[in-house]
Parts: sequence; structure tokens; C-alpha cells
Amino acid sequence: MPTPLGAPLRADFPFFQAHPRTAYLDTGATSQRPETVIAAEADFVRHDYAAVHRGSSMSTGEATSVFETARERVASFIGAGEREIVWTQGATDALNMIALGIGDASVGLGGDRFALRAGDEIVVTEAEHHANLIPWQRLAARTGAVLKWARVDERGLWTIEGIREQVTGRTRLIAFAHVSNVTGQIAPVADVVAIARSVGALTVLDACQSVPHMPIDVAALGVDFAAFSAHKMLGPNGIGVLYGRAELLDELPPARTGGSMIKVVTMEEATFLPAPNRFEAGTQPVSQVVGFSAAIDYLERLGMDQVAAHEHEIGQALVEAVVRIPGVRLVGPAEGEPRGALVSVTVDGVHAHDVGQFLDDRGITVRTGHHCAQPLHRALGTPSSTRASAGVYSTRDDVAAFGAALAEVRAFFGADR
Amino acid sequence: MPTPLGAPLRADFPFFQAHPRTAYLDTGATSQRPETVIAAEADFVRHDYAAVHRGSSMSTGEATSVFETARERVASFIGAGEREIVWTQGATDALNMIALGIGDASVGLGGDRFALRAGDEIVVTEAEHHANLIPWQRLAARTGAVLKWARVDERGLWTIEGIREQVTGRTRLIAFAHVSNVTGQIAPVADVVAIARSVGALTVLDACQSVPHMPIDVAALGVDFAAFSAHKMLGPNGIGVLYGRAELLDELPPARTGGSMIKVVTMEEATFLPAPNRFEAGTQPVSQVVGFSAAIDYLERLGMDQVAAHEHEIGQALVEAVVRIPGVRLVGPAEGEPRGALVSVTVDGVHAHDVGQFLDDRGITVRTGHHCAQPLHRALGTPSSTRASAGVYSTRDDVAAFGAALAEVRAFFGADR
Amino acid sequence: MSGELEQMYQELILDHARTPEGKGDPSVHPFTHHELNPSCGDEITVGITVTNGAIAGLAWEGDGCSISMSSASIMSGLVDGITREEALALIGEFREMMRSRGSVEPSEALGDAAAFQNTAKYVMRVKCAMLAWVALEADLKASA
Amino acid sequence: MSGELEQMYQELILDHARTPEGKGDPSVHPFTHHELNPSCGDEITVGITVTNGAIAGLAWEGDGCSISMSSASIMSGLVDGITREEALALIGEFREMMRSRGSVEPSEALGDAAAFQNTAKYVMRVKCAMLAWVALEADLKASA
Ligand SMILES: Cc1ncc(COP(=O)(O)O)c(C=O)c1O
Ligand SMILES: Cc1ncc(COP(=O)(O)O)c(C=O)c1O
Repeated sequence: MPTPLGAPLRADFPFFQAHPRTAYLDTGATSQRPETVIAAEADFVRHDYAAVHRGSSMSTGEATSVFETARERVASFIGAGEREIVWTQGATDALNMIALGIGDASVGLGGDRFALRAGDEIVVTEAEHHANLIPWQRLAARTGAVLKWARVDERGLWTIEGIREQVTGRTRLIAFAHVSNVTGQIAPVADVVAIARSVGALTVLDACQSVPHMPIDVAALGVDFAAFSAHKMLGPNGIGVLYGRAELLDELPPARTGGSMIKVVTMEEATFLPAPNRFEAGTQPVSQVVGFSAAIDYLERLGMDQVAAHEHEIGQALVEAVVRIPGVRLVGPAEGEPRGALVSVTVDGVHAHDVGQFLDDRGITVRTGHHCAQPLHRALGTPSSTRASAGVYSTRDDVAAFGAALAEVRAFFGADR
Repeated sequence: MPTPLGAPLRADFPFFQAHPRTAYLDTGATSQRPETVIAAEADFVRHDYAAVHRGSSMSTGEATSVFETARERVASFIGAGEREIVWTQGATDALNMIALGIGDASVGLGGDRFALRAGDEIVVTEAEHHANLIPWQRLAARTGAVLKWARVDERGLWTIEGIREQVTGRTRLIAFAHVSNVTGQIAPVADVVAIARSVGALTVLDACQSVPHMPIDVAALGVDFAAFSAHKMLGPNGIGVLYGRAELLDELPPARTGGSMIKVVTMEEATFLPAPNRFEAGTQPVSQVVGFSAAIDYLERLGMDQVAAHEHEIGQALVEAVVRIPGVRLVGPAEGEPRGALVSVTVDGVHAHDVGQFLDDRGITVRTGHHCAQPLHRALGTPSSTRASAGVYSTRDDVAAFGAALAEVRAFFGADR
Repeated sequence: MSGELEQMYQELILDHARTPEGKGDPSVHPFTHHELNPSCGDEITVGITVTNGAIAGLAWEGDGCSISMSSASIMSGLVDGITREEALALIGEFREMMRSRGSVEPSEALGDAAAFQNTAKYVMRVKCAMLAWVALEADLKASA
Repeated sequence: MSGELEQMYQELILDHARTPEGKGDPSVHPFTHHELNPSCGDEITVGITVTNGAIAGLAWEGDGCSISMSSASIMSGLVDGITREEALALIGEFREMMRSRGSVEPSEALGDAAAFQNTAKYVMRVKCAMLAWVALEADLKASA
């Protein structure tokens, strides 16, 4: 029998025990964690803690095997090979690692196949999170490459035609989010990959808002790189994943260098291990990896198909809850169209911060601001919006409370006068 | 009354409850954590978890103030200003952040004062940890700068004269460890800073093995940058500190870009916040910061003077325990000379890994290998050594167990035949 | 509706937000400063004229939440005609109140700005309330 | 002294470490491969000659711990004269035993290499024991 999601899961989450009346609709920013995740991490530190990958002692050995077992878990969770999973500080760190690595390749520090030349092109969308935009701006500035982008319409949506118009024979890389953290738009990954392949460009998938919420098979998607963070998928802070196809990762120069990622070091130069270790310089966040592994266990017990089904339902309910409120404007796909489990709105005459404060007072946690997507908001014609985003523990009651409170906002601030 | 260190502290550490007979002499790699640190982190996640620095909700506000309060704590712990403390993944990440930032400055991405030109010089020592060596090698390769180094003698020691010989009018930066993680040598920081200042070079202090073990005042030391990791000072993994003088940090280009570190972002370009936030791209490891803050509390309750006194005693005891064992060679400063609370040795006729295995079997956790210092070991004429390193919870019993077991190693492996 | 929210969004504040005072073209004044709250995008430009050491004219324009806009409006009324030193002192008092998490009682001098005492309890909103004041402070420093 | 350590460092292993077999100049053979364990710096070069599909000659040189050196020594004796296929199968069996954390019983064919069954319990030492075998495997593949 499928596990029923939503309310029955709350008992697993200390946050909901401590805050039983909170409607937590901010999972898109960061998720709450089940006790199994918190305890796995704490217990590991209490009993089995030792540095990983250095030295020969038994306890170090145990820690190392925990670390590598977790890597296998994450790999199989997203359909990757074990060597294709690099631990990073988070998605931002992972995306930077790709961009900085290509930058290094471009100045002759290894990985020639990645080298960009002046006039080469990088294509993104106008909807990207800053983490999937600024690293490419900087890479372009470093190399003389040109950054181009598919524009969004007044609802914040880009199209595959918009991408196709930007791509030329000089395009070397296309970076885009699988699911937008503001509009909830789901990217046509296969189409983007096909366009990229037709010109020999690499693809980078910002999977922050997809891997936590739906079954993902990176090999089937066909992207070259992907990035996501554990803290958005019931796991700890400070740990994320860079996925890359093995043959690419083995050649990409490591931007961060130091201990545990080297083969031979002389004062003059250093040679690096193959992937994934070449990207894992310094002492690794091993307890966070343990927590992350417990989070994957939790999600796999639920079943990602169940998770996707539940969140689809909540996502549509969120849209229904807002579309008929006067003075509230929906961002992103229209009612009934596919979207991630989140909804962003603007409220006529009320600033998003005031909306957020009002909802907060009602025990509804949402996120307000530009959600690290200033260019998108500029295109939407507003500096900020209010976003409600769901997770496995979200319920129709949360949605109802959100809708009811949102309906009162304009009256409270006198915007309906 | 001063807190007595060593054995009485063990009750605070779950690791020692779980492993009462283990002589843990690997704090130089990573320390064990008191229950207060583990619980602070777990409880924060259970009850108060929310993303930091984004949005306006109450719970986010609480998390943000926890985060900034921890920053103040760490700042005052090392005599820095609050704005001079940047959270990083760890010391390796911090050192890379400096080197990558200078690299960006050198290609015109901001912070012109840091720009290196071909022929400019970077000076390090032959004893550096790979984390304080490879980033400078890569920076030199990126910019055409020249990497130079002070050599070590057959005991692994470098001298201030060795530094002086390398420094010229073209020297732009000197990077060195405060305390060597292999030899235990304590650097003459004031002298290096004086030399650097005389030629207008920046100083970068790898403080991984000093901040956890002695009172440090970065302003008094006069270095421009410093780096250290929480996991070596009773705190969590995945969190460390980049210290930099405020006026420098405000100008150094941020190598890692993304959310929460920006002022204004357009599709064409981005402007960045002042320090420290400009270096803190993406969701920050807030629960680790909470744990780190608890670790600082713990150390401050002990008193860093007490810590230094205790560890001085253990350090000297470690030397005494090994110097008279036949066939065991001491690395680093001679008996009676100042050193950090660690000792590295080589054992004639027995490979370090075998030494480590033998000690491990006796319940003594040490570290064997090159300790991320291959060039140093090459200079010592051995690929690897065995290191015992102490912390606040280390005792004379640990030292005695280590000495007794070490004395039997050669007989066990038949190296004395 | 909890009382807390109504204490924060007092009618006084909402009224000022809806019909702000002092709005105008700051660039007609010799000293102008632009201030941005990067976390929410709120921005303000405050322009002043200083004559004989006193604020002889002020105009601001901006875009933001009701807290930042009403704070600019209330500030405009308070500082009109007072000396540089008085204005700087007032900014100091306002900042102290805002940083106190609501524990510092507002002085008489703060007048209607006392209404922001409750905002001070909300860490994330302190910057909103401070925005105009920080801009004015920069103008005053530039005018010295 | 616990029995575990003595099971790992059996006399057989320590003897081979002290007086290794098969040591010599690998470069006299047509196929050579260098293997390094970066975590400890142990290294080995194994050279072989293959005649009529069988290992007709082998020599290795290296520097490392007693596990890696004795493993190279024992391996040299086992593979002398056997066919490429037999050698690859043997390497496969050895790897399987080493990866099993000691749970897979060694087959007859592994001969004295069975002594490393206890080493398999120590994750960090598995690479030491495998070093020479991995180098030989690379040689065999190159010789195909
Ligand atoms: C002297 C020194 N520098 C740098 C490092 C790297 O620190 P981390 O691995 O925490 O980044 C270490 C510890 O491994 C060290 O001892
Ligand atoms: C679409 C998207 N990309 C990137 C990020 C950055 O992730 P992190 O802050 O965990 O590095 C986020 C989350 O903030 C996101 O939603």
C-alpha cells in the first residue's frame, strides 16, 4: 500500500511537533528534516566520528565506508554512476565548480575540451536563480565568451523556441533550471538537450527544485552536469551534489584544490585524482553526508512517484487557492498546467514584505522577495513576489490557510479602498 | 579556579563514553565534539530551523540573528571585527577563496589592488599543507606569477632567513602555516609580517593548527588573511572561517557567486555586497554555525590560556615519550623546544601504515601518511610518517599508551632483527 | 488577528504608507543619497538642502514596503528645519530603538517615529524602517 | 596483543615483506604498469612478458607497507607461467575476497594469497593489498 503523504508524516518531523500550528510553505527555500536525519547525523558524530579518507586506522575506515555508501545511495537515487557524484557545499558551490573549472580550462590549466574562446557562447534563461546566472556571467567575463539568454514573457515563462533562437554554432554550454524556483515552470529538458547536442554544447541542469520532488534519472535526461542541495530535500545544510558524466568529470579542472584530491604534489605542481575525489579538496562534511543518506532513505521509503503525485496535487491546490482572489496575480503557468509544487503571486497595492508579515502573523511561513531571481522579477514588472512552496509533509489544510489569509491581505493594508 | 583539562573533560564528549579505552591522538586531523555542540546543532534543527537571510518571516529572523551572533562570537574569539569573519566550508575553502579572488582580480574582475602580473612573486614554505600550497601554484599558473619557497632542513624546519632569501620587491604575497600539522613548528609570525610589510606584500596565515590550541589575536599578529576550520576545534564539519582585514575583504572579488551575496543583478552583470556577505553565496550552513558557536563557548569556558598550557604540557610529553625509543626518529623541533601539541615520527624498517595499524590495534588512534604535505615528506626522505596530536581532552595516559605501543612496533614487525 | 500585527501596522503607519509626506524630486537638492535593501529590493533616494547648519529642504522618492515608505514619510516631517546635529542625534536614537528589539522606549524627540518600536521586534524588518534614515545620515555627512 | 593483528600480519605476510619474491627490474619486460596509492604514497611497477598467451616472466619494484609488498611478492609466485585468462580470473577472485570485508572464503587457487582474507576487514588497507594486482591487471589488458 502506498504511504499516504502530508499530515501522517508530521509525526516524523520535530519541527511540526514544536510548531504544530505552523503552515510551513517554504520548502522551496529549505525543507524541514525528519528526526531520522537529525539523529543519524548526531549519532554518527557521537559514536563513529573520524576523519574520512586519511590514514589507516579502523575508525577512519568505518567513516570512509559510510561516506562511500552514501555516495552510492545518492548515485542510484538519480540514476548516476557512483563516480559521477561529487560532494559539494550545496548547489551554488556545485554550479560554481563547473564554471570555475571551465574558466581554468580556458587558461590552459587542464581539460582542454572545456576551454572557451572569445566569442564562444553560453546560453541561459532569464528565469535563472542567481546561482545559475552569475557564475556564467563571470565565466564569460573571464574568457571573452558571450552570455545569451532566452527571454521570459509577462508571466515569467520561457520557451524552447526562445532557447533555439539563441543557440548557434558557437554555443558551448546551455545552463537552465529543471523547475523554476519562482514560476514553477518545468523545463522541456529533452528538447534543450537535443538542441545542445545538435551544436555540440554541454548542458548544465540546475536540479534544486526537481530532485527533491520527482523521480529523476540523469542518464535518461541526458544532461552533462546537474546540481542540487540536500537541505531542500529533507537533508542537512552544507552538503550538495555536483553530478557530471564520468568522462567529463575526470577532465574538468578542479577549482578548489588542497588535501585528499591529489596524486602527486611537488613544490612546482600537483596532479589530481580522477573524479569524484579530484573535486573534494579538504576535510569533507562527513556527518552531513550521513544525514543526507538518511534523507534519501526517507524519500525512497515514501517512493518518489508518491512524492511527485502528492506534490502535484498540492501544487494544483495552491494555484486554485490563489487564482480567484481579487487583486492577486499568479506568476508562472496558468491554472491546470503542469508546474512544480509552488506558487508565486503579487498582490496589487501591497508590497511582498508586508504580505509575508501578514501571513507570518497567521502562522503561515512563505517566502517574499526576489527569490534570488532579480532579472526574472524585472521582467515581471515587480521587485518582489510572495511564494508558497510545498514538500512531502504539506497538506491541503496548509493550502487552505494560505488561501484564506491571502484573501484578507488587501483589506488589512487598505489596498482595496 | 581554572578548569582542569584532560581526563575530567571526557564526560562531556560522547565519543569517549562510547570508546572509553581509546587513546584518541588525532585531533590535528579532526577533533571530537562535546555533547553541547552536537545538541546545539540538533536542537536548532529540531526547533528553530529556517533559512537565513532571505525573506521576512519571524522564524527566518530568528535564524538570521543566531547566525550573526555566532559571527560576533568567532570575531571576538580571534580579535577580529565582525565584518572580517567570512563563513566558509572549511580552511581549504577559505584559502582557495583568497587565491581564486586574486586570480579574478588579475583578469580585471574587480579588486585591482590584488591583481598579479607575470613575474610577481608568491612565497610559501616547503612545509605547507597542500591546502596552502596548491591554490598558490594554480594562482601562479593563472597569472604568470612565480611561486617561491623557503626550504626545510632534514627535520622539516624552515627559518625566517629562508623566507627573507626568497622575498624581493616583486613579492606580492606570503602564505604560511602558523603551526605545522606535521612538524609542530611554530612560525615567527611577527617576523614574517615585518618582512612582508617591508615590500608591501600581503600575508596569509594558515591558522588551522593554532586557533584551536592557543589564544589568537589576528589584529595583534598583523596578518592580512587567516583561515581555519571548526572541525579541528570541537566544532562541526563543513564550516570554517576566512578572516581578512575589512578593507581588503570589501575589495577582494568573490570567487563563488550566487544568491544572498549580491546587490543588483541584471542579465549582463552583478554587483556584490560588502564583506562578509559578498563571499557567502548560496544557502549557508546555519546549523553548523550554531554548533561552531557552541564549540567556541566551550573553549572560552575552559579559557584559551588553560588550553595552551595543557597542550604545551602534552606536546612536551609526547616528545619525551618518543625520543628515547630505538629506531624511532623525531620530526620537527627537538626535545624541549616550543612546538604545537603534536609529534610526528618515522620508524626505521616499518612503514607508517603498519605502525598505524599496530597502534590502532592497541586502541591508539593516530594518523599515518603524508598528512597532505608531500613536499615536506620528500624533504624528510620518507613518503610518510606517524603523527600523534592532542586536544583539550588528551591525557598523559594517552601519551604513555602511545609511547609504550610505539616501543614495541619494531619488534612486532621484526625490524629489530 | 493577533494584536501584534496591528501594533506593528498601526493606522499611523499605514496612513503614512498610503499618503506619504515629503515625496518629491530629491535631485533638486544639493545632497542626495540612494540606499538599497538588497534582500528585498526596497530603495530610496533622499535629497536635502542644508542652510546655516539646518535642514532647509528635503525630498525623497522610493519604492518599497509600507514600513520603509511610512518611515521615510514620518522622518521627513520630523527633521524639517532642525540642525544637522539634532538630525544626527535623532537618527542615532532611532537606530538605537530599532536595534533594541523593542526594549528601548522611544524618546519624546522621536515623535510619530515611536510607532516603529514594534517593528523592532522583527529582525528582518529593521532594515526596512532604517532605510530612509540611513540615506539621510549619508546626506548629512556629505554636507558637513 | 589481540589475535586480530596477528591474523592480519601472519608470519607468512611478514616474511614475504622482509624477503620479497619477484623483485627485479620491470623495464626488461615489454608490458609495464605503475600504480600509486595516493593516500599513503605506496607505489609499485609490475612488468611482464607474455608468450603464447601465458605469463612467461614477471618482475616488480616498489616501495610501501608490509601488506602491499608482501602481496606483490605472493602474487609473483602465483601467476608465474599461468595463462592470461587464468591470471585475470585469479585477480578477479582476489578482488572479490578483498572487497568482501573478509566474508568471502578464498578459493584454492588463491594459495598463499588467502592470507590477506583478514586484511579485507580493514577498509583502508584493501588498496594496499590490491596494488600489485591492479598493476598486473593493467599489464595483462595492455598485452591483449
Ligand atoms: C595546517 C593545515 N592546513 C590546512 C588544513 C586543511 O583544513 P580542512 O581540511 O579542514 O579544510 C589542515 C587540516 O587538514 C591543516 O592541518
Ligand atoms: C533553482 C535554484 N537554484 C539554485 C539554488 C541555490 O541553492 P543553494 O542555496 O542550496 O546553494 C536554489 C535555492 O536557493 C534554487 O531554488
